[in-house]
Amino acid sequence: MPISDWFKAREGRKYTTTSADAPGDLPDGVWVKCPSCKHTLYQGDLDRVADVCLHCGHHFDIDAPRRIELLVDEGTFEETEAGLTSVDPLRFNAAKPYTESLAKAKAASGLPEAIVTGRALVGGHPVVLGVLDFRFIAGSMGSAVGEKIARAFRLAKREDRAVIMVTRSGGARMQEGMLSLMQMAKTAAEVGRLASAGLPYISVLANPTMGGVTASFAVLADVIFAEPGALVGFAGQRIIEQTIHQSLPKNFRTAEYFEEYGMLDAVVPRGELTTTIALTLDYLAGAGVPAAAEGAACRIVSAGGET
Amino acid sequence: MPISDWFKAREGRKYTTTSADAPGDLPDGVWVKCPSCKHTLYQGDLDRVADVCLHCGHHFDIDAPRRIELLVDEGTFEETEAGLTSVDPLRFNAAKPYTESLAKAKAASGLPEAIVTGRALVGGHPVVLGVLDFRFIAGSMGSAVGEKIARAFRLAKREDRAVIMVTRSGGARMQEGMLSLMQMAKTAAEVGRLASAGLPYISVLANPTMGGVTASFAVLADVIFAEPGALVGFAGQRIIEQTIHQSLPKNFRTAEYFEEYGMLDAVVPRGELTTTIALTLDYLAGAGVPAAAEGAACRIVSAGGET
Amino acid sequence: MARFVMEFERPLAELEEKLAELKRLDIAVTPELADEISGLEAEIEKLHETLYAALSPWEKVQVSRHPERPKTQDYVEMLFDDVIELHGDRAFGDDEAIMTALATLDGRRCMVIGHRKGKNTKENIKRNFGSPHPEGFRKARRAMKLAEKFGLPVVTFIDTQGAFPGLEAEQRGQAWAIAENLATLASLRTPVIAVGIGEGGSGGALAIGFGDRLIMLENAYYSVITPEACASIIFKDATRAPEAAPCLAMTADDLMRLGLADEIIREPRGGAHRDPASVFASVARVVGEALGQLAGVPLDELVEERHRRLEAIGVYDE
Amino acid sequence: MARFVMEFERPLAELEEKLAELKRLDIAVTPELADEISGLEAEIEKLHETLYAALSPWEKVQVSRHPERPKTQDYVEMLFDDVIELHGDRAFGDDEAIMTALATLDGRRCMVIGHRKGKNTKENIKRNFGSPHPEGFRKARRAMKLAEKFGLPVVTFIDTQGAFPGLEAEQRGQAWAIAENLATLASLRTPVIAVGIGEGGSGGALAIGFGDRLIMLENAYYSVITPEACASIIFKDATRAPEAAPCLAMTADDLMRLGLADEIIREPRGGAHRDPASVFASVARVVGEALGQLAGVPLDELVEERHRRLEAIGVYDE
Ligand SMILES: [Zn+2]
Ligand SMILES: [Zn+2]
Repeated sequence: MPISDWFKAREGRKYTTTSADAPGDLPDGVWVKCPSCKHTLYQGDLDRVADVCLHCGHHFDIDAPRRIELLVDEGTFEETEAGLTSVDPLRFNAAKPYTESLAKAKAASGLPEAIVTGRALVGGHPVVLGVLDFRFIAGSMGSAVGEKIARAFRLAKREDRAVIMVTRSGGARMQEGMLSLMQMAKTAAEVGRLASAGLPYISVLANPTMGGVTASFAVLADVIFAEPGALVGFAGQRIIEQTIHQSLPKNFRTAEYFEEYGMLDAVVPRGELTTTIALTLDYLAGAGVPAAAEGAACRIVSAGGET
Repeated sequence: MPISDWFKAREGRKYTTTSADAPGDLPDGVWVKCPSCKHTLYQGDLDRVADVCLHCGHHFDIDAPRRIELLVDEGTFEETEAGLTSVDPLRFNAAKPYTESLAKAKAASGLPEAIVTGRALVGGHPVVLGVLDFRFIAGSMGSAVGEKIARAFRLAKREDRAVIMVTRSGGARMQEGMLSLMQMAKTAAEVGRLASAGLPYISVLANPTMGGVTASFAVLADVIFAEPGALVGFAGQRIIEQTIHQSLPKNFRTAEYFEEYGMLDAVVPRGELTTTIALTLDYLAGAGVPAAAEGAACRIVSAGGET
Repeated sequence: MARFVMEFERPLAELEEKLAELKRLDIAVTPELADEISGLEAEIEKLHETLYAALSPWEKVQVSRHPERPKTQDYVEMLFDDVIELHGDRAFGDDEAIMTALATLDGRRCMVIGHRKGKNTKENIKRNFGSPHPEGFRKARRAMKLAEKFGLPVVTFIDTQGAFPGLEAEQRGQAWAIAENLATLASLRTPVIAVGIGEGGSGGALAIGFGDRLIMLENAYYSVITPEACASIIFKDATRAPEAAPCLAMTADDLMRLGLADEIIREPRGGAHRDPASVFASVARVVGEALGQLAGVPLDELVEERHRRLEAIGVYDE
Repeated sequence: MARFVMEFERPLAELEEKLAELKRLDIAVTPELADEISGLEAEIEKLHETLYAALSPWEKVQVSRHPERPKTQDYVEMLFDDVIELHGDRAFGDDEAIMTALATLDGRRCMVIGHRKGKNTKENIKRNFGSPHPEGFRKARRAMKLAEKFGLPVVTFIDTQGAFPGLEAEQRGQAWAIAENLATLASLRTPVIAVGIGEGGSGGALAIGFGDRLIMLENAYYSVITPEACASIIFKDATRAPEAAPCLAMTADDLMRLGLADEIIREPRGGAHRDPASVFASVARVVGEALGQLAGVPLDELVEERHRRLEAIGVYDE
């Protein structure tokens, strides 16, 4: 389904409750339960507050179309490379054939691939936006995702646009083997080329951003934002535990943790994300500095005026 | 005394013993006692092994002229800016007038300033060499030292030479106040300009290299070597102890310590320093790569030959 | 909250206290008491005048360290709009002793970099009293490079006793981090305006503390070494700092005389903390003018001129 | 010292042991014994042939991990002259899991960067079994930038199970360090030749593992994920790695088939450790030729071509 259809379809969509103990006797509308504070929330309310729990601030995971809706100036999104999808170059078949995983992912997400890319305006700034969708094989990066990212960067370079990437991913897509691993190098190369052209790149690390996606284009942005509570990292949690034989700190590798350890520019609540990105673009896309005045002479100024 | 005179004077020089318990009944020649292993050494032997203790490897502190003698291709050193010396811009007089310190330093070292700079060949490579002399107000950097360093870098840039700096210093020279502090920025700027010209810069951190000298040109080199056991750092040892209220590890801030903590390229024994620098210059000054052959085709090579 | 009294203000504070005591007396005002009060008032006024008229270097150091003196974060909050604070060095940590932020002064988009002291003990512990570790300098450097890439002028606020002299700071390359910043600042292809707002302690100050302009608040100091450290070296006694201070040529006036500062912003009598609003207004105006002068200067020329500034620093004989 | 026996060699090792036992028997050789011996010898020879003739991917993984397999430091020592090892990232530490060195191959000045495993337990602990921390990747990056500045071609040796999956490694930005290297390598303005000599585990391998040429030893592997980790994800059972290995297209031959490798260097039967000298000679020759081909290519062209190589990677539908 092209993204434009999706937006139409969305208008009539209904969420079903995510847990069995949702109040059943309430009037029309649907309800969800916050996994963090266990409050029951009306979906209509969540829609108005960018899917953030009104009670505890928990950020619900959201899919690519919803993210786009929240980020871009209304009606400005034009999808690009919508027809680009994965194939099965290795005829991968361990436990489950890759083709089957792909078919399921397409059905579950209604998307042709794990990333949606397109032109848009954000706060009036022309951008190319890419958003990974976790429902599609855990937002993993194979050849198609890598190629769509590469093309997004090249498009931005061609059309003098900033790039915004919102990541939610388990990492490189195992089922395409080395072709997936090399997408890390390929996307990193494109970040470098955009940078050489002096165009801004902002990334948003959403929950979760892991492995080969973190370790390539996601963290190479000029400014990195992350959503509260988002899990971010390279190695898998279980592998780390097995390696170091100790339990990990409670907030290990959350967005807040990495802000403290200097890896991010800021953790930004979803409700402020769009305006923060738009403002950042105002800075990075050049705000038009007034022309130079005459040369300065040394002089002394007092708090009350010149002396 | 110009450095050339110094080399002449040196031929007739005699060292006196540094401790009272040197054997007095030995034949002609002078003896020194190793401060590390307490062995008594014949100065003639020390001369042949670059002033390194034959018994324990202790590196004796050496002055600028001796360092130059050890480093450059024989007879190639031409001093530059020999007439550039310090004045007393602040009329500094706390505890002791700066002018007095300067006069004493000149008398003690026989040098007009705390650094000797000049053109030379090292392993056949044209370089500009700068060597700080600790005897001159602890090798501290004031306006004159900063200016001589800046000119050394500019000379190298003009004449397409590499730069080698050998540092032994307590840091910025207090007695010239902010003028000294600003030499840090001034010398760092010159390192940057040499780098833009693609010319190599090698530094050698000798014992000790501290404060504003470490935190400016000394550690901005393309390749940083250090002598075994050399003390290197920014803050004074006593200030650190007072600040953190704990005693410091035994090898704290030695060359070996900073090699382990990733701050240096290598700790190089003095006896290997000249050849190591010459070889490094061979790499950095361009070794003449053969011209390109035809394009490669994919092919498979076996251990025994092509297949 | 009682006003913090600096050492040199103590005689004045004592008189003021005595006056307050007299005025609190719940008795009829006798002519003798009225005389005493007006005498005290006159004495206070006179002392006020002489005490603050020409502060000595050591007194200025005290003013520069006054706990209520406006700090980097106050300037950011009061002068700038649209602030986005940026965190971290992307390699080791986010040093809160340094603040980096995208910020807008009177419509001009800038990158602000400053030492950040705390306003109370708790904040000061978090921010290490404004003394950065290497990751703080590297955080600043990242901000510089970002500013350069996108043509944002850099405004720095200098206010530190110095780089932190600790074991881990040395281990992680305090000298290396400072040196990298010096080289970066010296050749940064965007305007750099440095403002001394309080303490300017040695290499830790310099690491974000020079550029195309150096603007000094009247009572800010900037020194190769703190007076205490200097005294402890030359007199073997840190308490003799008041004697060392005048030798170091570290006041704003000294820096003007030496040709190192471009402009001094006069403070209200007694120090910036007595009337922060007027200081904010002056800083906004002076920095704004400097930004205006430097905007549009071709970058090659800008950097060439900054190099010439540096080249010219130093007094020697040849 | 007994030769290390890989899992798949066990049947052969058992026969060889039995043969050795028979030969050790201190009795007169009866015709029956002689027959048994020659029968065993024939069996061994046959098994030898079939066993090593076409190693499965999982068997190759075992060969690539053989403790006696030549390592980065062996190649540096045996192939290169005038070696100057460079240490450290100039920010945090000197990670011994990465080796960086100025080194000369047949008169050509190069920068060598390689993962460095140990040759024994003690060395392996020091070098963390060749699994770098972020400071290791940053050390490599410093070497890349130095090479670029002075026009030295870069030769990398890939041999790691992967970036170290530890708490501190993550804390100090493992992903960030790897990503920086990828961007740096992709646009480095000097030739880059990557040689897969053993294990090529995921992002930790890639961080120094691509460039203008990718040369693979026959039994080296290079994979998006180790077969064990893959098996533990898809089968919930790491011991099923032998089943996962062939799915991942990770052998040198696979990489040639996928157009990712440029050249395969055949190893002696049984693996490089059986005759290191011949492998050193081949690697020297192939790397030397690649250096020759790339030397003198204008840098714009070189980087453009490297970008084209990367752009071309991937199979998809549109
Ligand atoms: Zn909640
Ligand atoms: Zn000794």
